[in-house]
Amino acid sequence: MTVDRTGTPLVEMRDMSIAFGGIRAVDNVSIDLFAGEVVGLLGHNGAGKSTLIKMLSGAYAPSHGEIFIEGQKAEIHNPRDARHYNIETIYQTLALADNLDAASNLFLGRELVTPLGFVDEAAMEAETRKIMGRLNPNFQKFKDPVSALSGGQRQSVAIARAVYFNAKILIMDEPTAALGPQETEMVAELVQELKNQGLGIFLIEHDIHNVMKLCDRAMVMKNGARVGTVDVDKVTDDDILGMIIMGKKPPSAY
Amino acid sequence: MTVDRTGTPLVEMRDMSIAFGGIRAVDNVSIDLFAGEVVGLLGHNGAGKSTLIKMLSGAYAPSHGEIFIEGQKAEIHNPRDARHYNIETIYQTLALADNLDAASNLFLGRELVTPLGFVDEAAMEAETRKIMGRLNPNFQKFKDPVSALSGGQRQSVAIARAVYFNAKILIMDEPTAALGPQETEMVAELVQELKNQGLGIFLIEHDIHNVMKLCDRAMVMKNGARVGTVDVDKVTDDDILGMIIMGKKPPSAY
Amino acid sequence: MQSLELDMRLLGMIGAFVLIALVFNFFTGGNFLSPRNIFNLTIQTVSVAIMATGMVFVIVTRNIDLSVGAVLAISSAMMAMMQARWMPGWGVELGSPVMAPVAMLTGLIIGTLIGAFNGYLIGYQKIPAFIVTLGGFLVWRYAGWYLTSGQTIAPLDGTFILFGGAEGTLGETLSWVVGGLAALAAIYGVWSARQNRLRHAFPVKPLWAEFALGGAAVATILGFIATLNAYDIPKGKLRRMFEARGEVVPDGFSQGHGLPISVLILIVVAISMTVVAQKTRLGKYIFATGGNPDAAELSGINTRLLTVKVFAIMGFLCGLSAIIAQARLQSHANDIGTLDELRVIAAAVIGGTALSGGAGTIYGAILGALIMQSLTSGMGMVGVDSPLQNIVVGSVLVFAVWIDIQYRKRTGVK
Amino acid sequence: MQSLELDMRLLGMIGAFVLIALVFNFFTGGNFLSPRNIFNLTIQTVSVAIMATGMVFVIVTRNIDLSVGAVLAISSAMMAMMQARWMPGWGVELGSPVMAPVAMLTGLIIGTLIGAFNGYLIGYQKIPAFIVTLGGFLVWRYAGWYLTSGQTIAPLDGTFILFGGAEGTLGETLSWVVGGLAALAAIYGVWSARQNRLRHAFPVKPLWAEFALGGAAVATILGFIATLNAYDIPKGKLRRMFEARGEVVPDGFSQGHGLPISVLILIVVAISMTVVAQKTRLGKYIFATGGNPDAAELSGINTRLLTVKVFAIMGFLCGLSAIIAQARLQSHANDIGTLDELRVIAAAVIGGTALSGGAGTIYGAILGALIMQSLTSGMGMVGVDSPLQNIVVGSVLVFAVWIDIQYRKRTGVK
Amino acid sequence: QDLTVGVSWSNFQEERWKTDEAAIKSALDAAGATYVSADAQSSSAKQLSDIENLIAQGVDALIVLGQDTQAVIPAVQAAVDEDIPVVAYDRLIEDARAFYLTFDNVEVGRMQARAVLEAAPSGRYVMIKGSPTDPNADFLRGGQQEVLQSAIDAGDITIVGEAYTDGWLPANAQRNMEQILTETSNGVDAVVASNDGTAGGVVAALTAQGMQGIPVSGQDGDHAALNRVAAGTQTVSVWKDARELGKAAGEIAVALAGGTAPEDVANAVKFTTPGGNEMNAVFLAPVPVTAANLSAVVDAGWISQEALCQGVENGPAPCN
Ligand SMILES: Nc1ncnc2c1ncn2[C@@H]1O[C@H](COP(=O)(O)OP(=O)(O)OP(=O)(O)O)[C@@H](O)[C@H]1O
Ligand SMILES: Nc1ncnc2c1ncn2[C@@H]1O[C@H](COP(=O)(O)OP(=O)(O)OP(=O)(O)O)[C@@H](O)[C@H]1O
Ligand SMILES: O[C@@H]1[C@@H](O)[C@H](O)OC[C@H]1O
Ligand SMILES: [Mg+2]
Ligand SMILES: [Mg+2]
Repeated sequence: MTVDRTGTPLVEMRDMSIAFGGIRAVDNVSIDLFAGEVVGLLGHNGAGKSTLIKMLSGAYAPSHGEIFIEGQKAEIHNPRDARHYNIETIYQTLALADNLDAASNLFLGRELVTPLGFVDEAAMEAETRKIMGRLNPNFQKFKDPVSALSGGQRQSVAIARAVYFNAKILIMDEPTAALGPQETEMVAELVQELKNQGLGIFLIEHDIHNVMKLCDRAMVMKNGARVGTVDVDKVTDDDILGMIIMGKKPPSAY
Repeated sequence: MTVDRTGTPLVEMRDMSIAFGGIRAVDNVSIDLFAGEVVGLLGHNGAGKSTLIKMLSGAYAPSHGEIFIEGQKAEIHNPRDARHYNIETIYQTLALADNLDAASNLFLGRELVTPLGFVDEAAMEAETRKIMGRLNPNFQKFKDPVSALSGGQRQSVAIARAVYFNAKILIMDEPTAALGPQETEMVAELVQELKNQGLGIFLIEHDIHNVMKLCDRAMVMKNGARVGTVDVDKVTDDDILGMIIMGKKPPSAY
Repeated sequence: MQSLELDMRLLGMIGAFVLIALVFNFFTGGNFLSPRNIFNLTIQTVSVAIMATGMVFVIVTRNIDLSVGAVLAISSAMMAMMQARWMPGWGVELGSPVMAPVAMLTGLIIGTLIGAFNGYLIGYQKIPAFIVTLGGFLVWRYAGWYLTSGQTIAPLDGTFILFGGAEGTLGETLSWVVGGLAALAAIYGVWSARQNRLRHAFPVKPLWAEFALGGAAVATILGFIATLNAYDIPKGKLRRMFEARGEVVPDGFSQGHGLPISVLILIVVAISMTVVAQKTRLGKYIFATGGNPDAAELSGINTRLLTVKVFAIMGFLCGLSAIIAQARLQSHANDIGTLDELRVIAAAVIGGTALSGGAGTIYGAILGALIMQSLTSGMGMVGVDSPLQNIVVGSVLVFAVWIDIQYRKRTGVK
Repeated sequence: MQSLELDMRLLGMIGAFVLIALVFNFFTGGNFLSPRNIFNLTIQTVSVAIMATGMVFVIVTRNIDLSVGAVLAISSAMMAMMQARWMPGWGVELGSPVMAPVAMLTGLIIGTLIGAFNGYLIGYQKIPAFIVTLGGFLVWRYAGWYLTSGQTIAPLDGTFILFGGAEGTLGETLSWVVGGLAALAAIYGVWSARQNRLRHAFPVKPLWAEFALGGAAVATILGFIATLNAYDIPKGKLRRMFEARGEVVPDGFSQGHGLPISVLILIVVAISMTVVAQKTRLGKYIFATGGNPDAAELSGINTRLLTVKVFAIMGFLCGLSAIIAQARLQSHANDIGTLDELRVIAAAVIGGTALSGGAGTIYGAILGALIMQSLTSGMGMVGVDSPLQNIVVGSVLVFAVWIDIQYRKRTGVK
Repeated sequence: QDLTVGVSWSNFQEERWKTDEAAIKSALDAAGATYVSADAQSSSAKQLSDIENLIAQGVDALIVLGQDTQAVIPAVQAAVDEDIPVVAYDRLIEDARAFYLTFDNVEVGRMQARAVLEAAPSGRYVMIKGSPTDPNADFLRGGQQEVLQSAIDAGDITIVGEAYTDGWLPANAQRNMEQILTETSNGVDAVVASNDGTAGGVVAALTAQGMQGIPVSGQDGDHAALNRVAAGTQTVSVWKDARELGKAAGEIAVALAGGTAPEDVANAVKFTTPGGNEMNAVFLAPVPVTAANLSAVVDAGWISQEALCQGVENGPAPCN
């Protein structure tokens, strides 16, 4: 299935820059994303991938650059603003409240309430059981704080939180880093499904196999700057590795 | 190169068990490790891999079970004891002091000192630059606290800390989860090199390719219990996946 | 035992408390657990306990409030000035039915405003809570001093004084009514929680366990009411009460105190704050922010505004405590609430609130306040030399918490 | 500016301090920055500042110590009893050369032991520091009360009193010698740090920047000495000093105070604690434990023992402060050190120590103590009365920290 | 029968209360009564709880050192409801049902000022007041003003500095004095300090300027202060013989508990309070102790001669 890139992009980030203590972590990077598309963000450790998407999710304020959502200039100053644009994020650090259980984390900021306005714990737990069943069939620790979960279990909770609500734009920062083979496979299927539903997805991923399998396009960054963007089906694994490691652009890149 | 498994094993963990709040996270698991060998620990998320190795590294006290190092019963009650047996660990959570810089974290607990007994910052920084050069060539943030590092950069620091000191037994809990392709490759080479130097290595890893490439044997866990152990060169990827996902032992497993 | 699914943390604390009470009861020849002393203990605990429930929220969000005693003092000063100076100046005299409500409202509003202001400085201006409230500690008490020109203000309005404790109790009959309603509410709570789990087909406790739990709650409530009713109003006071009505005390007449209004207020605060903590979004956000402020912010929680709310609640409760403390003292003195910051924080911490944030319970804080008050009053009753009392209180405090920690270590409860 | 690589955090605080000083100087018609008042300010700050350096370690490891005032009180009580009761009982009279050293040693040992005991309860028994030291707050002051039977103890040994401030100064010549040595040490420090970086071929600052830094340090040191020397010993005191030697003051004779011994002690403490913090393993472990206690433990640091050490240091410094506070008051009174816990913690927090642990500096805490002392003394000089003083001090405190925060926000310094 | 007398202390901060306590205890011992007590740690709220607890213990009479004249009234009420007599000890309680036993604080203030004025009939005065939250501080200050007023009006003396002392803490008094000395360039001729603790801080500040020896007042007869009087660095300590006060309190409490009517207590007089209440009261006479009558405190066994004269040579009698 090919992506229709004729209309306005779902997201367009233009000339984004940000510096920490004088050093440019992201340096004048532009990228766009269409509905029903998965765009991979690649690069060495510290290349600036997470920093770039955090500007879209409202976690960081860019020192320079503009974001357009469906052609409209978007004002994203904090994570609440991002949520209004239906942007959901799986952060690399997961961003879980360690002292709360899976259900509370999943619904954090968007709790289900009873008609009287009280938090409906039972309903939240029931929903959590449903979605976790799809992501991680071995998961049973619904009553424990997430600090008592294994690394992969925690990551499943973070993924569940991002995909449960009806996002239009999904940002996934190394979502399968801590997952087992089966769990990774389930997330891959989920990505495919969400893409078919018309979501736009930014996927940060180090595993070239996964990139080739899941992404339509891939952008490579190096030391904060954009190396180039490629259509994944027009290049080989080694082309992409060459971009990541040596910053060498294959001919089809733009 | 085949491993010599005729003598006493470097590490032997016998009938290890531990429970959290009544639930058995590790249930009667035994495993051994020989010098010059890499043993992979595999299993779904929450299978109990990290918990098992934390008993060896002194982070958790087993409720049952014994550990032998080079045939002698070892008393490991805390991480200091483990260090005395030259056991080094890369924890899944990295265990870095976020407020300190890379050098301070690398040498934490084993600082280099001047003849007067003062901490020798400059010497530590110099050593850190050396080892980081081997693990992560893009790394330059030597003066920042590690909280300002990217996920992969942090992982590199944790790896550097474990391999810098002359370990006999190395425990690596998903060491490359956050690493880029080049960085992952460098760690793979390092593992190979350490193995040749005669270290015994426990490697927790979800990526079957890496397991096949790096490990001599692999033990699979499921819900806290041991499924079986295999010689990696006697099985296929799918055999191992079957063990992880369905708990199905291939004929050669023991 | 397992199937009771009790809060084991609670058990450890109650255990420590019961131990302390029994030891004191032994050394005071039964005086400590007399209805009279239990009555005294509860009214002595109210003011600190009310503020301690608010301090739980403050500490859970990784903040601290050193200004509670000072905010209590200025709220109290405002209320006293209202009653003794300003309202009489506007023609409203002591005893007028509008006096007490207006005075109280003033105190509550002042407390809430100061709290919200603290919260603004902390949440939006990012000044550490320690500094902001240390400043408040210095500013507000002395602002109150200026307001009253350093004088002690009395007398207060008669209705107002009813909120102080012994002067305003519900009497036996009304107390039984309140107790009965509370017992019914407890039973309904247990039942509806069970229904809710059943509806989602979640595992539930065995029925006998539910009955045991509900039974224990009902017994505690009714036993408490019975105890308070068993403490008779002293003769001299009866005489005074009848005289006020122009009557004489009939021979052999006696009457129990019943539930003090101030204690009823504490109970209402405790229940409301527990509901907020466990059943509302605000409560969820408070605990999430305490557990991981960055994660809370990234989850779309407005942690700045949350800080304002938490401190406004704290301020409101200081105002409420001011009403009770002032009514109890039947006057406003400069030093009202002195050292309360320490007592309030200590109550929360003894009750298991972690200064590192993210964990704490309302009932724990109230139990903490009760333990501290029991220690001080109990020591006094045992008849130890006064300076020595402090030494013993300090030691027993550490010891009680140690017991609790040992208990939790043994039973593996966190 | 960039190439100076200055600690920008320090700049913000110094800025706030200078601002406060200039405002006071204006309102006191130049009195505030007179040599005399600068001398006063420094000796008034010493006792709290010494303890504040220890509190930095305590707070950095995510603990708190509410007992410092009480520990100071019992150390002081022991030292006073030594001088006034016990040693005379053993035949050692006031004025004997062994009296002061023995008394001081006693105070230091008691402080250290109590601190270590606190650390044991916190580190090994896992009782929260807040509870342990709240207990200590109640216990130790009253233990001291028992020791002295509640009496104020005076007079003290003459040598002992030299440690209080104005009574014991180095005089002009010796002060210049100390200042000169300090200046040389500063220059050596800058030079050797540069050499060390050059040896490892790390980037270094431009030479002019090194000169500027070294020059500023030398100017500050010598300027401070010059100021203290410029404050002449008052005539009456000169007369007394000469009389003690059986001489008469020559006509027109005048002499500067120079560096007080107590301030010298503070400087030595400040340097030692800074070295511990930055250059020793202990210091590294303190900060690592504060940053992530689990990581520190997993890295093989014995965090329990570390807690004992940190609190023992705190206790030792309380003992040291007790010497200076008692010598300054020239007597031991029950209430010595009252409220010091608040001042000491406040000094550390104003100085940038984070209550959440892991961050803090020694010089910051000393600056914090100096800012607080300047506020109170300055207010007194301007002639504001105590209740209003508290209000202004509270407000300015919050304001000063706000300025610092704004400055850091603007300059992007953490 | 077995009488129990409860004593509620406001705090134990000043040295004197220890002596008061011992005196009350021995008076009660002599009468075969039991002593129980509580320390309110300077909190009027805690004092109220303390008194409730003492009543719950079944005391027969109460002696109350009030932290606050008004705030203890509910406690008096509670006692009266139980028919328990209350002795207002040292500090006034604005309630006609209490029995008032004290040294008059305004008079103490007068004595302090009188002694200083005698030593320095003219010059620049500094007033070091007590804690702003202790009403006694203003009573003392009022008494001092009464005595100084005419000299102020005549222009003989000027007040060049005045400061409250937070919490009566000597360290605060010392700092305030230092600031005033700096502010006035040592232009101070006499200091009226409100108690011996604050006087100690003042003298330490004066000593640093070589100005020790100028007139300084105090009260309480603290041993350290009497030693300063002997050494000539303090002019007067108004001595409120706490042993007398304590003894009287014990005896009066026992008498009242035994049914003696308040009017019938020995030496009882009627006293009208500033608040307009008529109380039964016993007043003891404070004694200003100066160099001239130092021997009195030794003769009375208040302090030993060695303690009084420690470090003093060629002082006034008995230190010569
Ligand atoms: N401190 C703890 N308290 C309670 N339960 C825990 C704790 N640590 C681990 N567990 C539980 O023990 C089980 C095993 O966890 P462990 O971390 O060993 O899994 P793992 O095999 O390493 O998984 P992953 O691949 O996700 O890292 C999990 O169910 C986890 O929830
Ligand atoms: N909060 C921060 N403060 C200072 N520097 C930061 C901060 N966050 C990131 N950086 C720096 O910015 C650069 C980019 O970091 P970023 O996390 O975006 O890398 P990344 O591409 O996501 O790497 P990884 O693959 O390791 O996750 C790094 O050099 C990092 O050290
Ligand atoms: O005796 C004094 C007492 O009257 C006052 O209230 O408090 C201070 C004491 O010194
Ligand atoms: Mg990243
Ligand atoms: Mg794991």
